[in-house]
Amino acid sequence: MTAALLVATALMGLAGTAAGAIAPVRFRIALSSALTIAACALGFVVGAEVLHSGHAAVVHTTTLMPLASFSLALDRFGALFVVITAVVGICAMIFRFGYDGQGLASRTASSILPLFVTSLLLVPAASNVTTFLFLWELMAITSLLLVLTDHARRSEVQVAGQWYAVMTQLGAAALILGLVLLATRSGSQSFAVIAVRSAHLPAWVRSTAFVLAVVGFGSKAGAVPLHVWLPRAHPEAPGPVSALMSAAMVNLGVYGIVRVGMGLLSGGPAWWWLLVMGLGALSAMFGSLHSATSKDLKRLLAYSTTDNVGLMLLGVGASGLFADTGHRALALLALVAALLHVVFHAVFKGSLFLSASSVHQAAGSTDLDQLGGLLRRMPVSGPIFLVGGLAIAALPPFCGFVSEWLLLQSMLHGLPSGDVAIAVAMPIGVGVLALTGGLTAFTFTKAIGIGLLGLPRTQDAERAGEVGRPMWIGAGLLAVLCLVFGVAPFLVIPSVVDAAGAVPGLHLAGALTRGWNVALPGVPGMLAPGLVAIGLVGFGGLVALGRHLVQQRPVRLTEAWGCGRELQTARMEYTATSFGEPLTRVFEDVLSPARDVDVSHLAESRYYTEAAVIHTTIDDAFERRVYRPADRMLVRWGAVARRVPNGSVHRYLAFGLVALIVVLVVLA
Amino acid sequence: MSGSSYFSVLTLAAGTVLVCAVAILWLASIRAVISMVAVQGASLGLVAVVLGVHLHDAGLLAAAAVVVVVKAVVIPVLLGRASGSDSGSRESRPLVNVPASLVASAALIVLAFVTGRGVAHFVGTRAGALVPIGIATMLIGFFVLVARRRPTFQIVGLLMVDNGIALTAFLCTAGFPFLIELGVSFDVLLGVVVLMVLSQRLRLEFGDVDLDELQELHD
Amino acid sequence: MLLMTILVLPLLGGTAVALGRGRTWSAWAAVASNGGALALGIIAAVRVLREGPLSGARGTLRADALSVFMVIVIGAISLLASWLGVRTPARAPEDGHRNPERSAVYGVLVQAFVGFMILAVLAANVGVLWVAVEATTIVTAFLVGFRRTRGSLEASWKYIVICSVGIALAFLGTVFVYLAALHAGGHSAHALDWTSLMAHARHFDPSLMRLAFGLLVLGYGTKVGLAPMHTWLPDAHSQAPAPVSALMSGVLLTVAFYAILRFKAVTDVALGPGFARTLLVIVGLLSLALAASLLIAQRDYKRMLAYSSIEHMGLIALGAAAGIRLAIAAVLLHILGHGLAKSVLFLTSGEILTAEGTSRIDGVRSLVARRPALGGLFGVGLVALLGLPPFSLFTSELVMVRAEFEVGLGWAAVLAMVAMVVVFIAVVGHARHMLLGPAGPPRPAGSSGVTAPPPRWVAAPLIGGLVVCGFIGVFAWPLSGLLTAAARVVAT
Amino acid sequence: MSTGWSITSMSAISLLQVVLVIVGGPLLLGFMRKVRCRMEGRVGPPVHQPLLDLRKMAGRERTRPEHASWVFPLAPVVLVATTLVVAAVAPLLATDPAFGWSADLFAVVFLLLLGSVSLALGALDTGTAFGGMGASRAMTIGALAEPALLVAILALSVPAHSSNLPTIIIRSLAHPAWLATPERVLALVAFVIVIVAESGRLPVDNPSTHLELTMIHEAMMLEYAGPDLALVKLAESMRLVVLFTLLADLFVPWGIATSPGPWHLAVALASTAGKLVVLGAALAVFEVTVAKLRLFRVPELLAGAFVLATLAVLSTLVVP
Repeated sequence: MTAALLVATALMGLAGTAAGAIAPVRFRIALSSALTIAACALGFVVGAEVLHSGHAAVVHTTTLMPLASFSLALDRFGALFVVITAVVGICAMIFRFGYDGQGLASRTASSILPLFVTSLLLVPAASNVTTFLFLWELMAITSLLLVLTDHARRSEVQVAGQWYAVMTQLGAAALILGLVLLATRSGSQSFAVIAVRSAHLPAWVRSTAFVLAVVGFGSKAGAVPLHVWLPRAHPEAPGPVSALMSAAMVNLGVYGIVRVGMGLLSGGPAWWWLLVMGLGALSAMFGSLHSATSKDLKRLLAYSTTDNVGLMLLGVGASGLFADTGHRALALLALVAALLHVVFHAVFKGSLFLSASSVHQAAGSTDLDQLGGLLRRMPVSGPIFLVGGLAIAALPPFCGFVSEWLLLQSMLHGLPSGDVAIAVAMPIGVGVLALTGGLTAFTFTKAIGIGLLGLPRTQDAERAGEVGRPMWIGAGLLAVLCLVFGVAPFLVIPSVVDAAGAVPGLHLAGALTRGWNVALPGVPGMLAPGLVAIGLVGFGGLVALGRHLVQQRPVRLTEAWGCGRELQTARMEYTATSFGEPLTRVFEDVLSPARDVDVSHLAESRYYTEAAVIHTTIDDAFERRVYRPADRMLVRWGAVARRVPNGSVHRYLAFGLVALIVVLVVLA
Repeated sequence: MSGSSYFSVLTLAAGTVLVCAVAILWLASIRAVISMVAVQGASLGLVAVVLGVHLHDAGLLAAAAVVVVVKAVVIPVLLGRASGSDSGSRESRPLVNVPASLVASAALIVLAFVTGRGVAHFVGTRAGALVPIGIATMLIGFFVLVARRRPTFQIVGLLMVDNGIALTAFLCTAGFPFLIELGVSFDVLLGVVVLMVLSQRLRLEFGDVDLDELQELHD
Repeated sequence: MLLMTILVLPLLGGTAVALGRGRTWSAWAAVASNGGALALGIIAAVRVLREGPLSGARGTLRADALSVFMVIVIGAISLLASWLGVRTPARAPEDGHRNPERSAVYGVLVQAFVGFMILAVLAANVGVLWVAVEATTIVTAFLVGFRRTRGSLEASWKYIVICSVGIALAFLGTVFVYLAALHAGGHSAHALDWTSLMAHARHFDPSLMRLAFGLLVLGYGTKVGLAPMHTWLPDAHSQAPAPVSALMSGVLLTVAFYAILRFKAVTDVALGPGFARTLLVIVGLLSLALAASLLIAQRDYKRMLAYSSIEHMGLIALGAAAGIRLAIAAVLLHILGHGLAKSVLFLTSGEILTAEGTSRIDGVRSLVARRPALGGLFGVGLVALLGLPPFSLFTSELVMVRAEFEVGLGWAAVLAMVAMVVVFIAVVGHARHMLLGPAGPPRPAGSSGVTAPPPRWVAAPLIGGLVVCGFIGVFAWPLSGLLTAAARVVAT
Repeated sequence: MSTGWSITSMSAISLLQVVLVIVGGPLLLGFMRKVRCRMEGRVGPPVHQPLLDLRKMAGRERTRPEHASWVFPLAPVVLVATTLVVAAVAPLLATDPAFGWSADLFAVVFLLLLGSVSLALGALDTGTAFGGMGASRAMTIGALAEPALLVAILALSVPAHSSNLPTIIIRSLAHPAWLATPERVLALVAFVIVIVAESGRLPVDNPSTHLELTMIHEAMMLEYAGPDLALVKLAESMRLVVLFTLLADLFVPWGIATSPGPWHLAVALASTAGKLVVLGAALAVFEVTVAKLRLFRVPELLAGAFVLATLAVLSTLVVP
């Protein structure tokens, strides 16, 4: 039954592709989106059913994949990811009905988008190496093509596409090597068989495979230092695509690390997981710092994706570390926290990216310094972004709060275990979590405050209006989920526990929810997000009522006072750059910002300044220190190599003569 | 033919092939080189004839006839005609000058004798002992290809490689089945013809060229 | 009879061209004859799978699964190339208008080229194989120089000199194999038949076989485009008319590799698998390293495609080095996939060259926006060539890596992967400049003539080629039986 | 949870705590101002002056900058509400107020952060340069204070195996020896620094300044008037009380009511008042003696707090 539905999901997605390719222009978007939504809905049903029943959906055929076989087996763990993708996919596709920007309406994009969604849906179901890599690479190439959709209008898109292509191929190469090594050493391509036999493999094989998998999946997840493509590609992709990439695709990187590290290899030594935690910590700090200092809305969101992936990896690493030291319940707790963060991240990042695209469409820019005052002009999309921003900043009563709390709890409870690695790793983990938490609050205060509040900074922003209904419905659904999951996390936590329980060797004695509340088994006290929400609304209502009662005169609209400025204009407003300036200064050594000051003088005297413009640009340190030098080395090598074949037939023949002499000398 | 006279004739013929090769390396005038090619082809034919007579192999005799016709007559004539207009021209500035070329050819001959010993030993016949001569001719031909600039010299170098290999083949295996031998000779002939046509075309379109001026195509 | 027909059909097409003096209908007749060869190849494949090897022309021709597979590859790609070639002669720059005589020469040569390639793979005898491969050199030399520009003459000269030397070395190798076969008791008339070679290979002298195989790899490797004798390849491929480049890159290289594959089987029986493996790994890695290095700073898109061929030949050599059945099946799939993708790319690049008037990478900009059909085809072709799904090169590369790991060549696979990543980086960089960007104002009128999109009948076979390439990458059924059967012929 | 608490008594405690915080906050501020004035040799306004100020402000007209959205008027409400939620559920007077089981230290931190964010958003909504400046600085300091705070909490939670506030307090009452452990002392210092920073006191921020370029908190409330301003000011003082009380209860828990009954509560009320007076006086004295730090020295202070808190965590592991 579920197997048939899984096949139907794939076929529906392919039908969407076909529709995008051949349907007449008038129906193209509607038809391909509708079919994609149907595919997502089917995927949702399969995933939910598998999560509920625990029976894997298995499809196996040798008709596909020459010289190998095509095989899907969706277990509970994978099903969670399918469900996430399905939800994000549905919302993104609804959004797309109203979205007309960035060339997403073209025939190419319309046919590739359903294929991308389908591959996203199927990757977690793949159950042999060839199938997995096929779907994985299909996902990579389709997403690459979608990133490039708008190449004709903006050159940044090309650059972004190139970075993405290269980084994803680096990752894919590592992944291919790692998985193939594992498969050949275990004598089977099937994940199930590998999982059984991998325990008997030599340690170096296991470790090599794991490290390669971490590199491969890490690059897809956008973990530092493999993240460089992400802050370029995610912003340049059309809205629904960037939402899918940030909210669904990066998840699969986390999926892969867990699948390989805990599933296929059934866990490993502490250093594996310290590596994962290290990557996570680095990603979280680096990502949150850059997102705090970015001034482009979508770039900010992209860096924040790196940040959140870092948190997920912290959880995953902690889980592996606990499992290695025999703390299975804690391991499950940490994994649940990580997976819950995956779910919630999908929800809030999806709504943020979609509503950021709404902003883009309405105000013509995503540069925060070109926006402002949009909350009043976009009465629905504005609040959607606001909700997403509060959720990602882990503020109650929204969902990010719950997963961060669980993550903190898992680290807190791991501390007394007496293991040195844990004792060192956990406080650092908490510190990182806390720092990124604070920075995220900073970031989204900036994003909301500069982008949506205050005065519009440009005429385009001034004229912005609410976007079409499908767009805010798509983004709004996710925003509603932010609130629902934040108030009633018991709706998702049991499913996430089930999903995490599918990873071998982890189990939890007792449930993680008690009524509406989140509680750890055997630990007093719990988190009552519902209660917090009620308290906030109740007290807030009372306060507002009280304010109304003591002062019933209507609110007077005034010119802002601003310590006595006569006229408030947008030019006086704080910009995103200035908002981030204190932080940039604090972390100057890490960010090493470049400042350019352009001063133009009055014609009459150069002692009087006409205008001064300060540009602050912050490069990615890894890009500058690692990737660009590597690229330069490659180019230099290419230039050297180019000189060897100089076009002379004599030289070419001399190569042959030398080769012949070598053959004669060595072989005769 | 008695055993010893058979062998001395064979040695003489094979030796002539090699000597022609060295001579080609020495000479600069294209006309002289073409006549050396003819001599070399004839010697090669002689090797085949001697072997054919010795082994009573009619196929080998027929092959010998083909070789003589193609390599000693047709190709030199064609070469001569093709380079008629510049038959007086010389390889004036070889990439490797004549003394160095001769030293190199000595080294190549030594190399051939060292590396060919195994094959010669394996063949086991007295003719087989001459296999290194064939390999040496081939190597020198290859060297001509590398070291000489004129188009005609490259054609000649190619022919020498071919003659060396053919000599080796005769000495090792008493030749291939006749049909294949025919095909091989025909291919060689065609190849040379194509090269000559090309060199003519080059001359027509771009005037008198040295091959190392052809460096327009590179990365 | 069937084999004879397959062999003769393209030549009939050539005759038609000659009789029709290169008129359009005769060019289409040649296309049809190549299509017929493909169809008959498929029929032969079905029969071979059902009845075992076929033979024809009194034992001169012999077709086992490997041969018919190669016939199918040749048929498919010659169909594509001759289809697009229908209007090639008219495009020779110095003519301007259709020159019937030259059209006829062109058509006849192409058909002869195809015929010799079919002869090479159907030949029962090693000597005939050699003659056929050498003949392709001669025939294509004219085709490479067909445009009569300085560049094309230069390329053609290099091509014929280097390949003739190389193929001569292969002949020396063949002589040594013959010598070994005679000493092992083969009868001189049939000692060079594949069947006889395989049967007696166990008794071949090992040291002689080592030398012979070394020379064969060096010699046939020249035609394959394996380092260090690959040097003719970029020049010839970039100068030949597009359909000829497509044929050369798509099949000629792999027909030569077919010879290496056959001799490898013989060598493996005589020496065990280690020797041939070592040799092929060396040349394979060398070719990969070279292609990767020279692609980085490449400035000409046709040369870029040519170096990519060298890269793929290196991959194939590595796959063949692994040698197990899985690996050989993957190698064969790769041969077909690469042939399709590369010929489509060369044909498309020919169209681009005609439209843009330059083959320099920096002379072509914003192709997707300005010429969606050409840009799209080129882009999708590159995606296929870079080994991304759903195209079959992905599957075959993956399987080759698997096989390499299985026989302990994992280290080579790792190095190959590094080279492939470099190639990817380089090609993506070049492709980005060519394909992406704004349409901008139309170019000044002087730069090139044609601006109209290619007609449907030109685009259709190109799209078809890519679709087939994708199809065989996803679906197993039409090919996997043939692939395994063919792999069984040369793999232990 | 210990038994013997009835729903009514728990609710009563919560209510009492809320009232204490609402009334105590302004009084604490007034007291501190008095102490400062005395030390500076001035008489100063009466202790209940802040309450009078609030009443006066409540009677004024509400204004709103014309460009502002609904975020501007909502911000003070959220700010106060978050503080009230904390006041209601946190064990300030007794270990078991209503819903005390939900009083998680991490949750408290995130709730207070919500309040800070909403105030910052309200400030940004005005569109003035000062609003942006204040919000930027406050959020920078908040972002840097958070790691120190959370790690300090971790240090306190580890021995108790829980981050639940009542549990921590009850367990430390049961093990008085914990209180003098090095990690407590270290965590205490970190806590104090963070509280000073978060509540905008010297040396991080000067609550009485209106010197344009040094303002942080004051800059954010520039545009508020009337009852809105009253709410913001009230919330500020309430947060100070809540934080002080929590600090006192976590580090010196004696006096907190562990069982129901008016007597216990009376003792708790008195002891809490005493602790607040001591803390308030100490802070006031401290404020008189130090000068405000440059803004860009503040991170150093907070980094120091973070290091102390980390040391605290590590020492929980070293000292069993």
